[in-house]
Amino acid sequence: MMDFFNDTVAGLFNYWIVFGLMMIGFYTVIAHDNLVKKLIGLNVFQTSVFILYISMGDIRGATAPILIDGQAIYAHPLPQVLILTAIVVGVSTTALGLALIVRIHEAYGAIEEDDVLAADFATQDAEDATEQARSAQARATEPHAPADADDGAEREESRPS
Amino acid sequence: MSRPPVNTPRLLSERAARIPAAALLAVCLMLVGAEFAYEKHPYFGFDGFFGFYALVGFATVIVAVLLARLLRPMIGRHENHYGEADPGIAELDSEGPTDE
Amino acid sequence: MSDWLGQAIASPALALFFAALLVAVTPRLLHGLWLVGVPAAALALLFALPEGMHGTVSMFGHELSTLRVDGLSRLWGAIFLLSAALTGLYGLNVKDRLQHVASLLYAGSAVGAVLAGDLVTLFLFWEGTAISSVFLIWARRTVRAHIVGVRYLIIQVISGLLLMVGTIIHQRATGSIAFNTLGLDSAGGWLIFLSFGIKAGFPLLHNWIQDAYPEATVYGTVVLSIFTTKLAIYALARGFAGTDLLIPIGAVMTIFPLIFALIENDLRRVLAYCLNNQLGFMVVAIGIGTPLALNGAAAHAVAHILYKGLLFMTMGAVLYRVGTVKASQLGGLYRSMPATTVFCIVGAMASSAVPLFSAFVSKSMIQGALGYEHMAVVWVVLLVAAGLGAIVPGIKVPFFAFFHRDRGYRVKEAPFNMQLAMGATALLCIAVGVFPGALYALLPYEATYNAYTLSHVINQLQLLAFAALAFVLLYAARLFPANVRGLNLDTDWAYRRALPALVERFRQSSVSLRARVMHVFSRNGSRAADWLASAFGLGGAMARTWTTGVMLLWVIVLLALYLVIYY
Amino acid sequence: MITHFFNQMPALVVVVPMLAAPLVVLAHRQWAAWLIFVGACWAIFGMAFLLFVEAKIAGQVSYAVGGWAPPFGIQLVIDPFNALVLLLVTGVAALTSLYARASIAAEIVAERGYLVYALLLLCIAGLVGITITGDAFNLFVFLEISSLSSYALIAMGPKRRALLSAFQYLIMGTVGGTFLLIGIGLVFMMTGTLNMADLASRLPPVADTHTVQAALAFIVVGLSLKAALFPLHVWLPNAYTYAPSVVSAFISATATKVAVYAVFRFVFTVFGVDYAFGTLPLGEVLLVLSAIAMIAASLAAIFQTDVKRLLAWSSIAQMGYIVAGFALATPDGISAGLVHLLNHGLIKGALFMAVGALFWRLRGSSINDLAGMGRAMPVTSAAFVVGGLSLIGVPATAGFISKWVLLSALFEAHRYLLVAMLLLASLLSIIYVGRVIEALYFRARPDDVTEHAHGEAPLGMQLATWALIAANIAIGLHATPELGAAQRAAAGLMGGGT
Repeated sequence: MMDFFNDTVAGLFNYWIVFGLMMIGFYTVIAHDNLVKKLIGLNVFQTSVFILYISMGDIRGATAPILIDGQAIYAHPLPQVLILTAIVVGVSTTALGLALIVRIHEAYGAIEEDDVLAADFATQDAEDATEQARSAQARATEPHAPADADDGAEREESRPS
Repeated sequence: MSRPPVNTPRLLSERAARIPAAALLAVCLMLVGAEFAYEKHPYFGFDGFFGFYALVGFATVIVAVLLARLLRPMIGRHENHYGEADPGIAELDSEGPTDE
Repeated sequence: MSDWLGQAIASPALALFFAALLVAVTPRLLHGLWLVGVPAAALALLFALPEGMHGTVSMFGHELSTLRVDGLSRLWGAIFLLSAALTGLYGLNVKDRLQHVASLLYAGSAVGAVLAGDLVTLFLFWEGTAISSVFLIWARRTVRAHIVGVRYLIIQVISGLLLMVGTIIHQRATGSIAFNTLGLDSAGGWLIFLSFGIKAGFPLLHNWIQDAYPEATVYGTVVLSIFTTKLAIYALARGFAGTDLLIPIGAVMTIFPLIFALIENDLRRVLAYCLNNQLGFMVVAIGIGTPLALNGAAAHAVAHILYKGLLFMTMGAVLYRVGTVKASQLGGLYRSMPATTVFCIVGAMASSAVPLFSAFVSKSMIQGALGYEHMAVVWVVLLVAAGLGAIVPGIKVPFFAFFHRDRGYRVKEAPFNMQLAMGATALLCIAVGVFPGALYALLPYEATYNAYTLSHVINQLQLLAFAALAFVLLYAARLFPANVRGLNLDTDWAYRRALPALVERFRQSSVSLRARVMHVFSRNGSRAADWLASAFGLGGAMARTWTTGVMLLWVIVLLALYLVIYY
Repeated sequence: MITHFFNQMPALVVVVPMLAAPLVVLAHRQWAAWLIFVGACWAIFGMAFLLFVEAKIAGQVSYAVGGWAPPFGIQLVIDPFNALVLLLVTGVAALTSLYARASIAAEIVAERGYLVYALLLLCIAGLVGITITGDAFNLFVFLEISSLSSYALIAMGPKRRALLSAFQYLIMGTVGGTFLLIGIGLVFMMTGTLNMADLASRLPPVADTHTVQAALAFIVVGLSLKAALFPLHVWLPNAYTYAPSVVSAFISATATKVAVYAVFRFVFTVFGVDYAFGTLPLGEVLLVLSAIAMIAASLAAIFQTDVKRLLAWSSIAQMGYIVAGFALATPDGISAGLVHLLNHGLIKGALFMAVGALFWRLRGSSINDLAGMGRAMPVTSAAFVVGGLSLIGVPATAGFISKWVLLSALFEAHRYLLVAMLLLASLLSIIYVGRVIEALYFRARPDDVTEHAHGEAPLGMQLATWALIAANIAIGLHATPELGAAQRAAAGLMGGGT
């Protein structure tokens, strides 16, 4: 029992944290309406992955991958390099997302996704209605009976009443 | 533009139409009469009987027309049945203008 | 590369495609040259080509033979090109470029299909006929024409897809894509058979003909009546000659459309039904499969294209001048359109197989072949059909359009070019009947036949005269079905009424399901409810933007799905 | 000098657009920005072509970035598979550059026009990078470069709805990217390498662990998001509909295609056919999803009133075709999927360009807006018709070739249900393409809009559209080279992956 605890819970505690953060982030993105909160959730989610990478590069008892006298064991440097890149990506995403939120706020006056979507739906419904009306009108004004204008008919109209 | 009255001569109902009808009857009789004048080459046997082709022609049309008359009430529908008729026709009731 | 170019360019089909291009870009003044001249030149080219396989092209891993010239394909190619020239003349007065382009592409595709030496080429042109011909219907530019066009196109494309799938299966089974006798031994053969059957108007698969042809333009219907169905007959003759199943199928085809034609009001639709019935004769002949029968099928195809084209031309002229071809509204037109009347009567007589007219020399070959093979029942069926054919279209069409009761239309005679085209076609109908030797000389197989024996002529005249007598008596007794406005149900009911109704019912039930789901979820107050509920609507679910949350939910679902499956 | 240039070409294909982007920003002026854009696009197209030829001759071109030998350094690899994708991306980019000027001038505020060029260049650099990189993590970086630039591009659309579409795409794309990152991290954890070829040789011993299985799941789901594979497609219709025309045209033709490429690069090259399709039932899942995509998305397309949205839905259906081909995991299937990947890029690019040209004239892209434009803009309308026919799969067009090889492959694999689905979907495509064609040619122009709706689009737009159409027809008429290349690629994937 203790072994199990040591191996699976305590021994892998950083992975549990990763897992927890991931779920928290994901939940935030899904559950929150506020676009800023969604973005924060996304950040948490990404951060969890950063920790995942850092954890895997870790070696018990090792130092940071810097040259220090007398220390032969150091953590795998590659994941850390990778995560530096990933952090850059994450920051860019956040910046872009925030910029978009600012513009959404300018355009809609709201940053709740529901409100923005509702506004979109209203526009969409209005557009759909317009389009349907236009289609209907086009259908109504179109020739139903063959006009045969393109056949160049020169009919002497003499249909019986 | 002169538009003659709508009820102009109808075949068989007027005298003028009887001439072609009579001519047709005469031709038919002649053709039956011709049966005696030539040698038949029947494929099967039953097609060599006297007046076989005449009978088939006559009976076919009678039977088919009667069949068609039976069929019409079953499959005949208003012109706008599928909702695709020209406007104007759509408003007509199912008893549109007919011949008779 | 260069040698296939040289050979493939010599294809009459390409000549017509090129003509279509010319029509599209040159001024209208020159259209006559392209519409009539190019098909005529292509006809000369066809006869200049030596027999054999030409135009080998390599295409996505298959060696295609785009040009097979032999007796069968040459005859079909010739009649297609001839009628392309005639219809070109008929349509000269049409100002609509689109129709000309479409008809030339259509004719070109049909000729290309006939000359195809392999199934892939056949399929390519087969699709070509479908796509190009639908524009002749849409070109009427009415709401109904558009709806009908879509229906027509879908059915045509289904035929194409069946051919494609059949070809793939056939190729996998036999390793060959050559278009020769296929037979019904394999799934591939059956699919191809079905594909041909749709275009040939087999019973229950026939309805697209009557649905679509009468809705096309004046010019379009004439063009349509020529190519698609006869191409299917060619394909059957090439791939399924001697297939017994074709005999009962064809026999049914000869009779039942005529019953519908008897009570149909739209005269172009009457002709479409009769077209279906004549296809039956050819299908029976192909089913017999003897040289005489196949020659009969080929000869009848030639004769049929000419007289049916002529009849559609005359009805087109009536529609063009009067504005309707509803029998219930027509009558007495012989005063205004005497020439058209004469042409219509010629077409009707040719169609009824009166001696000295074209169908007499071709239809009797089929009857004769049946007689020699001692197929008594089918023989009688075809005789009955021939007798009935004397009434519809033989009498019904000219009588109700031009004589009958004068409705007071005083219109101009058909335009000159139409008259010219009708006159030329009428002359050909008579020429084939009077000098059958020329036609017989072109027939693909070795079989001699003489239609003009005394007994045969008299028998035929008896049949027709008594059928006419029966009509006169029925008409006098007012038993002949009156021309009533309305439409008649056919198999199209299945997809115009039953299928939409079924869909509607499904939609309704899904809406109520949606309401129930909504109810359940709104009680639970779940956010996902809105999405789940709307997912059941047909249009609604897919059209709406989802919230990010719902989108991500799907990501989770999919990820979970993968993980569960993997573990 | 020349050989030196040739040696550096794999890197230059990525570096040129990436460096051109800041140049464009510095140049700032519309015409100068555009000239740089055109120059960069055509330069990389030329290089891509040379690389394609080189890869065909040599079988594979490898380049070690910075001189660090793989598996430690980043490796760029051009093999027959991605050479084709590279050609598609750079080719479409080159044509987009011709198209862009008039389109951007009409749809984007003049001061911001140069930014579109810069972003497009970054997007191109990202897509090219994804295509040719041989390093798993590097692929993630390029994916994010292309994604970030495309979020910004979509947000530049004229309507305000573009903003939310871009934001939603951002959330989805980032989640997708992060999933990919997780997946890569997991395989890295098990093998200690990021080089794809090296991964392929080191994975089999540890393949039975849950970690590797989870990695595959994360990578496939993450990239499927980018590829808009059903049911992860929901970001796509809005993104394509509200983006500027030139962006819709470019992204629709390339971005999802490259993502599909990346999925199958991982699946085939890294994990191996036997593992992904034999040990794990990835193929079954993908086939089911793609079958649903074909039908459901085609049905949705039928109900659309906006042509861009209609085309977007059709794209989702077509992604189903592509994935179905790959998921068969047979040589025929892979080459069919690859052929359709290329052809669909050409088709959709052409169609979106044609719609963009119509939009340029009409300021709208609803089907009603298009009524009667067949006469007003005959050249553009004709392009749409040919493109539409290709989309349906009419003979003598590229779409037909795709349909044919796909059906052949499905038959070979005895997937008859999928054959039926594919045929049904192609019937449905007739309906939605037919709706547009009907509006273009068989409906009259509404009376109220006649004043400004006449005359063709500018030459550059027409040229680009018709170049893609011409490619469609050329492939339709003479598909042997494309098929040959696809078969070589498929053979390479099947042989090299295991």
